[in-house]
Amino acid sequence: MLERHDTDILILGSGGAGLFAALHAQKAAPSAKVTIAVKGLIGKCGCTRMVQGGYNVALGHGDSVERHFMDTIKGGKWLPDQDMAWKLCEQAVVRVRELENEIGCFFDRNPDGSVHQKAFAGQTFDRTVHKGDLTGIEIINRLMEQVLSRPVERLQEHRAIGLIPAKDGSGLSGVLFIDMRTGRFRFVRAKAVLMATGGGPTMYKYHTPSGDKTMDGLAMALRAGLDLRDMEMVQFHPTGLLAGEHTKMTGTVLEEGLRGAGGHLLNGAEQRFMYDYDERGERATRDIVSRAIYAEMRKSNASPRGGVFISMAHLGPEHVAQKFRGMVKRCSDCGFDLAGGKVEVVPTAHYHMGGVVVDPDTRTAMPGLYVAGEDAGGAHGSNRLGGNGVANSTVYGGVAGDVMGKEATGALRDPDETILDAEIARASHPFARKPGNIHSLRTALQEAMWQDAGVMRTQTGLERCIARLHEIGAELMEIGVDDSTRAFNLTWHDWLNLRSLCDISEVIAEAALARENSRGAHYREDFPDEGDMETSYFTVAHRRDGILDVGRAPVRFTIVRPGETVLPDGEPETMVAAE
Amino acid sequence: MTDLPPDTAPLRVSVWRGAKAGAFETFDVPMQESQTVLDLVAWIQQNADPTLAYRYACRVGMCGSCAMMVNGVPRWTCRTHVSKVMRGGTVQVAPLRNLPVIKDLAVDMDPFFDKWTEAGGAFFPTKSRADAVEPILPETPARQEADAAIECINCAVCYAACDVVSANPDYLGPAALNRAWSLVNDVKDGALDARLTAVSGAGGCHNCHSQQGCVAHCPNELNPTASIAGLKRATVRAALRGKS
Amino acid sequence: MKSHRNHPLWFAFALHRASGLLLALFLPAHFWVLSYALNDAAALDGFLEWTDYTVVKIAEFGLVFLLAVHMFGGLRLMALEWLPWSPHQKTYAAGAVAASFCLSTLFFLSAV
Amino acid sequence: MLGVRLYMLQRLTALIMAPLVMGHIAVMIYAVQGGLSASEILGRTQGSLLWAVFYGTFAVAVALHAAIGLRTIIHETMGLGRSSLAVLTSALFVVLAGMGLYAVYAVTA
Ligand SMILES: Cc1cc2nc3c(=O)[nH]c(=O)nc-3n(C[C@H](O)[C@H](O)[C@H](O)COP(=O)(O)OP(=O)(O)OC[C@H]3O[C@@H](n4cnc5c(N)ncnc54)[C@H](O)[C@@H]3O)c2cc1C
Ligand code: HEM
Ligand code: SF4
Ligand code: F3S
Ligand code: FES
Repeated sequence: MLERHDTDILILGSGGAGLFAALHAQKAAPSAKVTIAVKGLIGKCGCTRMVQGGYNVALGHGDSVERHFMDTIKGGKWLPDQDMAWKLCEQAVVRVRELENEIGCFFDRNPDGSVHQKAFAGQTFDRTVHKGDLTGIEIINRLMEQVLSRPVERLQEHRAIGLIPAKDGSGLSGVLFIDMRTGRFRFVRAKAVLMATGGGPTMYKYHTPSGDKTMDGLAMALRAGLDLRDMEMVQFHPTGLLAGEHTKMTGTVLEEGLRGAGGHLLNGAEQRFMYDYDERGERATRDIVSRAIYAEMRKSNASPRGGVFISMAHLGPEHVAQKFRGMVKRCSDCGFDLAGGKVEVVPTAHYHMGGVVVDPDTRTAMPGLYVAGEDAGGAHGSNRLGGNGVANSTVYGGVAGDVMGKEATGALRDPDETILDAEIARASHPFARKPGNIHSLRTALQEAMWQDAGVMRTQTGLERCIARLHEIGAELMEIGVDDSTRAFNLTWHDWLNLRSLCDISEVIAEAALARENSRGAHYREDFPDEGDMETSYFTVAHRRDGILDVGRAPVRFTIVRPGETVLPDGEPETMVAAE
Repeated sequence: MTDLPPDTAPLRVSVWRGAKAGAFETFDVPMQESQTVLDLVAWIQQNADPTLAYRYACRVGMCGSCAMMVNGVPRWTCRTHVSKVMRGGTVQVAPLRNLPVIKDLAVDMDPFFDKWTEAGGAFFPTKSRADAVEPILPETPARQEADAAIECINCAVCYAACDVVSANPDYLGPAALNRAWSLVNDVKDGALDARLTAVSGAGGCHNCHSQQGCVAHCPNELNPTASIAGLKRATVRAALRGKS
Repeated sequence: MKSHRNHPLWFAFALHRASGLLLALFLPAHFWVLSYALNDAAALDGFLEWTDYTVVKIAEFGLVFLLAVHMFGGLRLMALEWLPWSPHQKTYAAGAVAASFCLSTLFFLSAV
Repeated sequence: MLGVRLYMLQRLTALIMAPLVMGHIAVMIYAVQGGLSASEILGRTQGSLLWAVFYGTFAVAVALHAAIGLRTIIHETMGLGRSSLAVLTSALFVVLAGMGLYAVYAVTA
């Protein structure tokens, strides 16, 4: 039943982090065997590919790494790990040049041939590099070509299900997989493993990430006893498409630019409401708009499907159709007229700032295990700036590759066979039960998280949510999966997905309960103020001996303290012209 | 804007089951107002037959992993509204043509990507990360050609639509050649001659008969036929210069 | 059931291939008949007399039609390969077929 | 299975044939009026270097062109390998060109 396989450097995931790690690892250690294992097809899954807006990078002309860094720290409400945030901003410059010059990406140009940059909300400079509104496709396609044309071993449709430590406790031995096409288990030993499975807050009723992302990485890390930080920090995008529960289109992003260009948000009574909440109206930041929409929905001011409307028609349908071609086409493909009519929208879970505690070189507390991209916590603090997500995954994926290339020396570690057997048993659990409807249970989880651990949170809500999560988790253990064939058995994977989501949902809810203030993406109605900046802390969660524990750790202001700046004296606050 | 009344007749969806050998199986799926072909397939797996295999990721037309034959035509299923393809209350869904079937609706896309590489689909750098980003005028003809071909999501819809792919196992196919053409026009790329050789082999661009199924079906409105024609011209020019 | 082939440009391809193939099959026969001229002019005449029969006339009309279809189709194809791409491909394809019809009808009319 | 050379050759022969076909059809339209006869054809062609060159070029071009075309069709429908195709293409060319040139010789000599 169990196939065994060895490699030197093993990478989980083929998003921006995974693909960059593969290229850098191979360059850093040309004689090492590099293997990339992924839940879908290489380059065709994960969220880096779905990046629309673009990539934040300070390319000069008045912008600086310092300014990008200050925006990142302020955007993250002083919670980011400053060394990580600094490295993110500094290395983004190198990474974008690498993407253009070595990987072959082409970012949009100004008429004079220089790279075009625009501003996302929360930035003080026009610094987002992009390729139309399909930036992620350009980045991932080019990276994918480079990886596919090199001798990197590919394990496609291989789902990682367990981090298996060494027998002697010296670190990580390897990773247990299900080869999804055959349904067989495969254990791969490696000297260094990068976890870059991209998190993915898909435990919410409305969510943007791709279907393959279900928090598997963080769930594995949790079982391995690693520390997870900032787990309460789930970013909601204010305008997800609302098209009914039966369609996968629901939750997908209607881009930020629609509001920026002057789109109106209307409640169920077809009235604008954003000015009741913020003087910037629809142009307020993601968190504020998300909360305002949520508040309208709770006031029963909702559209027929329970959201609000976005309306662009007053800008001239032709103009809208031309400026937002992709979005308009996407809406019309599923029957909505974005250019001329109204489209129902709802806040949608977009990004998870929380993740494994790592050092700025992507190392974890477990020797041999490295984490990068959305799976790693720290770089964004309580809120990620639009455009910093893909910068983070590509920068730290590359860093991980360099570091692993150097550190993947010595011998392979022998696995702890007891844990290996236990992980196989865990994954095989549903085959011993009577099949049931997993989908309706996932809907129940998504409903619970959306209601009580979503855009706005309270102690009572979170406690109710946690109780519900325990019930759902227990119910899942009683639902089985048809064992007639394990090959490409999606329902088995639905079960495993839901298991990961339940485990991490609990951590999110517990961490949200532990943070008794409101920072960035985390909003407690019972603790609406942001708390003292000087004594800022972040949450750290782990599960050891079956007990989930959430603690606090003080933020270390290693570069700049609240109220101060690293910008030179006299630098203007912002260099973005108000629209 | 509400969901349809429950008395609406269900859709009859026939779905391919098995691998190369197999048969269609029919399911009744409740009809909804906003429903894509991918939603139909997912509904069947979640509610009617848990063993049905298919593939998707992004669900919004970006990853190109959900393509299938819908009523005999290759399509991205996550962006195909049921009303667009439904006939007399029925829809037929089969795995993508021209690729080996793994199971049910999931195909092995490796041959498609192997050919992408074989066609010289990977950029060859002439500069490094130590250099500044090269200024490139967006309005130059070469850049416009490169851009026109660039927004491919490698969904293999065109690959499934092309009869030369079915007839000639070496044929690199529209998507790979389209990518090669984009690179031929990329002034940053340093492997022009090698790429022109790569697209001139037994399965190269000269085997395209301009059937234009690729153009007719590409969900992103790309024009691989025009790209392939570009390669034909470029390779002929190179051959006349004695460089092939 | 619709098929992936169900678009006018695939039809244009199919027509070009079919006409090319039929022409290639007819060609040896044509050469063979003509070579009678060398040693047996009477036989050639005998053959040419056949051309009075309507069936044969229609067959010949077919041949000229094939030749015209194939030629215009081929010219259309080379235009799209070698001239700047134009979005009017379908119009050209239809035009090529129409032109072939005109030419072969002209031939037919003059033959009867 | 076409490489750049065969591709060029096929397009080149096509371009050469296009005006020849037009000429041939024009002559035919003119000639068939009132029926065809061997003497009429031969009277026009025999001893004419011009017609010999005209139809000679046509015969060689068409042989090349059709051989390459048939090669493609045969490859795509029967999947022959590279070397069998090479033999087949040459054989087709030799037969077609041989018959064609013999016919041209017959009507113009
Ligand atoms: C719709 C959308 C738009 C976005 N737009 C922007 C933007 O404009 N700018 C920006 O900066 N950021 C944006 N982001 C965020 C950005 O995409 C992510 O921050 C970043 O790309 C994450 O990269 P990653 O490599 O960590 O993960 P991903 O790219 O998500 O890749 C994760 C990989 O891990 C694989 N995987 C998952 N589980 C397993 C498992 N168990 N075993 C093996 N493999 C596994 C997945 O299949 C996938 O290949 C957007 C996100 C979304 C969803
Ligand atoms: C008059 C001028 C002609 C022109 C402009 C012409 C043009 C072409 C072109 C461009 C092709 C390539 C098609 C492709 O790659 O899909 C082709 C193919 C072909 N031609 Fe011609 N041709 C002409 C005359 C002829 C004649 C007289 C014959 C036969 C006797 C012929 C037989 C063929 C065959 C068999 C093919 C292969 C068809 C295919 O691959 O689908 N052609 N022709
Ligand atoms: S060219 Fe179009 S159809 Fe072909 S793979 Fe690319 S996006 Fe898909
Ligand atoms: S369908 Fe095929 S034949 Fe050429 S024009 Fe497109 S690649
Ligand atoms: S699921 Fe990604 S393109 Fe359809």
